[in-house]
Amino acid sequence: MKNIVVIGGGPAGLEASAQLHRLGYNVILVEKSPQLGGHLAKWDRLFPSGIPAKDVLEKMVSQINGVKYFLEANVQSINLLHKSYNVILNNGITVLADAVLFTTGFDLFPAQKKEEYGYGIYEKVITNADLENWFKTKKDNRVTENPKRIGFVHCVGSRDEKAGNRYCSKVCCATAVKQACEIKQEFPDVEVFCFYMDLRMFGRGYEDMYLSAQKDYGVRFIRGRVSEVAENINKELIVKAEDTLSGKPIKVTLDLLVLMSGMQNCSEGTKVAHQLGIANAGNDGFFETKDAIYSQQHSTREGIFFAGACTGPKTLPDSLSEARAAAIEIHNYVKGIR
Amino acid sequence: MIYQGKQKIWSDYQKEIPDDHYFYVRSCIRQNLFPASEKTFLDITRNKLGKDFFETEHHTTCGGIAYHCDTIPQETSMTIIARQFALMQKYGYENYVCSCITSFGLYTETLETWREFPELEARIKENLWKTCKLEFAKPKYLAHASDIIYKYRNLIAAQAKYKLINRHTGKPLRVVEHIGCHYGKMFPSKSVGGAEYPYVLAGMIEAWGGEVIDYPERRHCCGYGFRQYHIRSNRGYSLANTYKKFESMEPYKPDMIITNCPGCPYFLDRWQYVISEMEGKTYGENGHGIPVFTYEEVAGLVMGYNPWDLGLQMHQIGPEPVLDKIGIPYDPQAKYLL
Amino acid sequence: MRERILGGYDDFVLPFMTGMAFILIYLFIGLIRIFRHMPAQDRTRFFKSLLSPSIMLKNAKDIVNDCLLHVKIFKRNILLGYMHASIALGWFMLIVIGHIEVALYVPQRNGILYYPVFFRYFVKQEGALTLKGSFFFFLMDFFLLIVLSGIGLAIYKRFRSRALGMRRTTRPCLADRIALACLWSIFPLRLLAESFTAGIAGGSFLTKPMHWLFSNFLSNDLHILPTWWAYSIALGVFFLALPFSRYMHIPTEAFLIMLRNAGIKASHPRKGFAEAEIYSCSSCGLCIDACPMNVNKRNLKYSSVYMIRFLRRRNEKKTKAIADKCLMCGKCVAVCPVGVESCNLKRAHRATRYNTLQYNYSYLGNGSHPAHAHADTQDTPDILYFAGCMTHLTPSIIKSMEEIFKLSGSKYVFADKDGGVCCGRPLLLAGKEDAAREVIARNSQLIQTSGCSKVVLSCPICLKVLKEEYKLQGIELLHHTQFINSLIKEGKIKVKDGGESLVYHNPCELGRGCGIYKEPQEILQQVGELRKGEYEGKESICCGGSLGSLTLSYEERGKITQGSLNALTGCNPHKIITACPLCLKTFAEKSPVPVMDIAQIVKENIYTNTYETYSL
Amino acid sequence: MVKFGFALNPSSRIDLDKTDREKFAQLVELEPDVLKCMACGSCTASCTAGKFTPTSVRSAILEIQNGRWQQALDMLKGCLLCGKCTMVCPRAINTRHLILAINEVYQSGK
Repeated sequence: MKNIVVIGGGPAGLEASAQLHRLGYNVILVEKSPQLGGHLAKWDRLFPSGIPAKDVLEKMVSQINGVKYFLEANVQSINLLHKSYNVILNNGITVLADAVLFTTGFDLFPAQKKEEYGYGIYEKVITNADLENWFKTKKDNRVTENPKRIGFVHCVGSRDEKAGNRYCSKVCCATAVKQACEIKQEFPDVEVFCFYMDLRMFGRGYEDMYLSAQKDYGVRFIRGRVSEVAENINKELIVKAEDTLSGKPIKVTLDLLVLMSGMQNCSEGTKVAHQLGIANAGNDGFFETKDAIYSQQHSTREGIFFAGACTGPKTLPDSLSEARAAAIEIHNYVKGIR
Repeated sequence: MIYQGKQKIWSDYQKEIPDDHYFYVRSCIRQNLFPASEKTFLDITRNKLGKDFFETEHHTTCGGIAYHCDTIPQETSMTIIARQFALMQKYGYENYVCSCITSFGLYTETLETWREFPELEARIKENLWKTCKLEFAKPKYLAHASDIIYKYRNLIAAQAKYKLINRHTGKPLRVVEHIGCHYGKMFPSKSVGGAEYPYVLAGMIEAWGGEVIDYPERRHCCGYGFRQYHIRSNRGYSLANTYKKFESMEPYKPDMIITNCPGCPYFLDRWQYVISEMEGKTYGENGHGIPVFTYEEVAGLVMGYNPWDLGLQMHQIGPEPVLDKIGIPYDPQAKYLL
Repeated sequence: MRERILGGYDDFVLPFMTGMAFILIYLFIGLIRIFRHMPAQDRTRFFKSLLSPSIMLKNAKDIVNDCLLHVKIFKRNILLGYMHASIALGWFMLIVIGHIEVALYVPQRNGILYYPVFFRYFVKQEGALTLKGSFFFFLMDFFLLIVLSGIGLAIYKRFRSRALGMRRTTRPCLADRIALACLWSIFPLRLLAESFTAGIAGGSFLTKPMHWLFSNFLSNDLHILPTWWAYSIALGVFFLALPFSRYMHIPTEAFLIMLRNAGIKASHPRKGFAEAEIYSCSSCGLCIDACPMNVNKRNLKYSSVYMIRFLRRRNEKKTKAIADKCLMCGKCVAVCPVGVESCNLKRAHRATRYNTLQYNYSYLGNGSHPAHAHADTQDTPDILYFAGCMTHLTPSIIKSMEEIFKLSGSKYVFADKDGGVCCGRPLLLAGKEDAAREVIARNSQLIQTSGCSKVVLSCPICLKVLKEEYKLQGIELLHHTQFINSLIKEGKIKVKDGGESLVYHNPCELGRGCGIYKEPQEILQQVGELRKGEYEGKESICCGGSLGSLTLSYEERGKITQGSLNALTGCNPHKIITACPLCLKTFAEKSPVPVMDIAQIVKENIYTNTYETYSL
Repeated sequence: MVKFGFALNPSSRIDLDKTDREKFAQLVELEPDVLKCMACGSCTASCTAGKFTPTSVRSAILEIQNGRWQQALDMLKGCLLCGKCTMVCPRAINTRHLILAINEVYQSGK
């Protein structure tokens, strides 16, 4: 039986493992954290229709029966032996893999790097992930009862050369609009402001979500990036931006500011990729695929495959499609089908 | 405000400051506006702390004001600067320290520009040779005088006679720190603590017993802005900026303001008078303004210098309330006796 | 025939007299109110009209046609027409003949209000039946029968309105129900009373046999007085309920006709002329079926009849909602049997709210205007082409018109080539009358000083306001359908049959608005096979794009458009042809078949060179 | 008072804390379409009056949202209600009624 190592137990890793297992391979799934699901496990609901993340994850996990997976496991070393890869995990397990699939996903941009937004300094500044966690658990001292005004800053750590990420993280606009609506559901009287540069509502149903945020929830969209955040004596946040549509500086006092942290390539995954010399051929930090259109699942090395956000920001359905595509590509590779 | 968050950022922006042997250059305008500050700096560093700070009467302006007023081109100011560096080299120094923030900004800008465009540096070399028959070497280390006082803050605290503590209440004085724009905003990595939450003055205040106030418009310019002030018809704009800062700090009821720039203490001090004339509004106690100091003046005060020797009688806003709070004795009769 | 009751009085007349006195006083006060609230010039105009024989003749004709014969309703549905005409004419004749009888037989009772009404009670037949007597007996019974047949139909209609050509009708209010009950019972009661009295007062083919029938099992004389009481009460209550019911139109309609014929229009949504209109509305509900908004059933409550009902009840909130929602397509006005110009009421109502909103059109006089390009020179073209704002969103119309001008050799100047200025009609429709006047004044001057003798317009919205409000001296105003038609007739352009089947959508502003129906038909018959849509001519329905409505949402408009398209495409045409840029743009979004302006289809089917002309 | 020859410059900054939410709510009730604008500018581009004046529904909506209703009213003064903006609006905003409603709610400091 052929061995396939899948690195990363997020949605792409789970889906690819399930598919490969069904194709008859011996799949070894390596996950660094104590639970499966990656970022999905920390999310509450999913855009555009608000499906609970839990339902999606449960469905995925239920599909991987028979897959060997190791939690809290890291790839300690990986190197080529003849035509297969010798993968040594930190828990002492060694696998001779016929193919390796990177589904290492993404790290959220560390919002404290945008110092001017004061994440970690001002009490009422949180990130999209923090807000999701609050939606899930309703536990976060920073989210207080009856807020008057709440702001969302799009593109935090995206489209920002100074932050090191010039690219668009793709999902934050839709996430911001989703969260803006959800926060209105929680606090109907709150005034919600979204500070955006462009609204990238590219997917099916996203534009409707945007319209609904305006029409049904009265969310105010301000075209302009927040330039700085300060705290006043009442611990409220004073946010400055330009309303670029009127060409005027704008100021608003908020009770909560949510930073839409973007995606950057997973640092753990990058370390492993370094050993293979396939990390970061592109200047955006994401793994370089064999080509940009036709061979999205192939790395530049034989037998190493990619799926999901490790090759650039992706939505959940994108990642799942890639996972399925990767499973087929690996199958073809192992069977010698060209 | 989460103090640990700021500490994290401060730890990211620590610059190495050599301990001794500096070539010191003065500011053009400080000698008129706050004449004892530079004298105090040299007295503290040389005589109280026993350090080597050399200065020569042959140094000139850096050309910063003219450069920022668009009256001389960049090459001219760079050539002036090259001459200063030549003087430093001539007297056998490698560490360069300037009293002025505009100079510090311009020196940094020049060195960074030369690093990016070596051909420009070569041309300046040529210019300097043609004009002055001088050759220069770039300083090994560039500091602002406030970096030096920051470096020695604990040495000063060890010799201090007074603390920034209100002796009537026993509580720390509430101190607003104002950093000159050109200190860290252009090149955050060249500053102590970065551009967003600079630590250079905050460190002094903490070391000397005061409490730093972080108010919403802390980052804002003092209002000088070179041509905004120099042209009378623009002065309303200069004033409006200062006004905005005071409106923002008002609720915090600060006891004093410390600055590290030639222009800032002047404008924060004198514009308070103008605002009180125009708007009938004052921001200090009992209808007075908030006293404004340079960091050298404050260092001198805590070390027990006679306030009038520090030139505090030159301030528009009388320093007496602060002296009373700290408990520094002074002879009111001697204030204007030189 | 001679008086039976000495003194000519009985207590049972009291209910009738009370009602009668009430209604007469009410009407008198109402009349004073209407005159008082009317602008002075309208009042003068009305009194002057009473001196004009031609207007008086028209008044008489209209009153007979509308109030008695109900010709308009006959045209819509014969049964419905008969129902109205039988009751109105029959009742009227009963009153007239009653008076004649009084004058002939008991002239000493002339002028007593109740006497003709209860004539049969007060007189008795003496001696043999004369020919004259039997003639009147017959007439009375005949008209009573006519009325009763009408009442019968009315009762039938209450349960099956569809049989009388009405799909939807209004819900009657309490006063309506009371008045209706009275109305239904008045004539059967009269029949009963007269039948019971027929033994004494005589009767004819209806009352005599009834008398005979009753005498078999009832002692008729005992029932005489109670039935006359009941008859009188029914009449009295009817009159008392009248001002609060829809039947108020019976006394007011004739007055409205006279006001209208005098040329008066509503200048206030509730007072003066409007009040006459409001009370003349019979709440028949014909406008409900007519309203194009009602493709969406939710909108039934926005029909004109409800607007008038809420105006009458002074319900400001609901009136406002209806006034702002209306498309102003004018179809309700076209079908209204009373001729209530409800669109004007809505406009007047909008004016009470929007006329005071600020505006500043000082910019309109700025800059040179293409209309004046030739004004000083000898070669001033005859024709000023005014495309209109909306036409600039449908450049195909402009291109076609330019081509037609060129091919027909017409010299013209394009007034709003670079965008131009609005005609002012949208402002008028929104009730911003003062603002509209300013725009109209500025535009009028522009057109007047251009030196052109003809203005050709592509937008019927502009045409209507130019015709009605601009007062352009010696300048002929033509819609491009009229212009093209004249070109064809004069042989300046020749068109061919393109072989396609076409259906014509009649734009509201062109048809009902400007009365232009014939020309588009004539043109289209020459360029293709013209088929009939579901609604033709005056009955055509709005495309949904109308500028008239202020509050109708896009979704609601979409349903109207769809309904209108369904009605047009029932005949399976290749193309829908219209003659208004707004209709064109509105239809084009949703139509399953291509939609074109009439100018486009003409341009497509024009002979462009002589060779082609001769080759056929 | 001392004559300085200059005066405090007024701020051009928009303070969203000071917008009148109640009035805006009134406007939303009269014409909820005001919420639907996505600032594409089609209305401004096609505006008949806009050729001569700064009339712009898009900008007026923005000014209202920013609490600067006087500017919005000024901007709409030249409007002829011709309805072209309604025809071209991709979000199907009832611009004509919106303009009337803005005037109704905000005019004469009501």
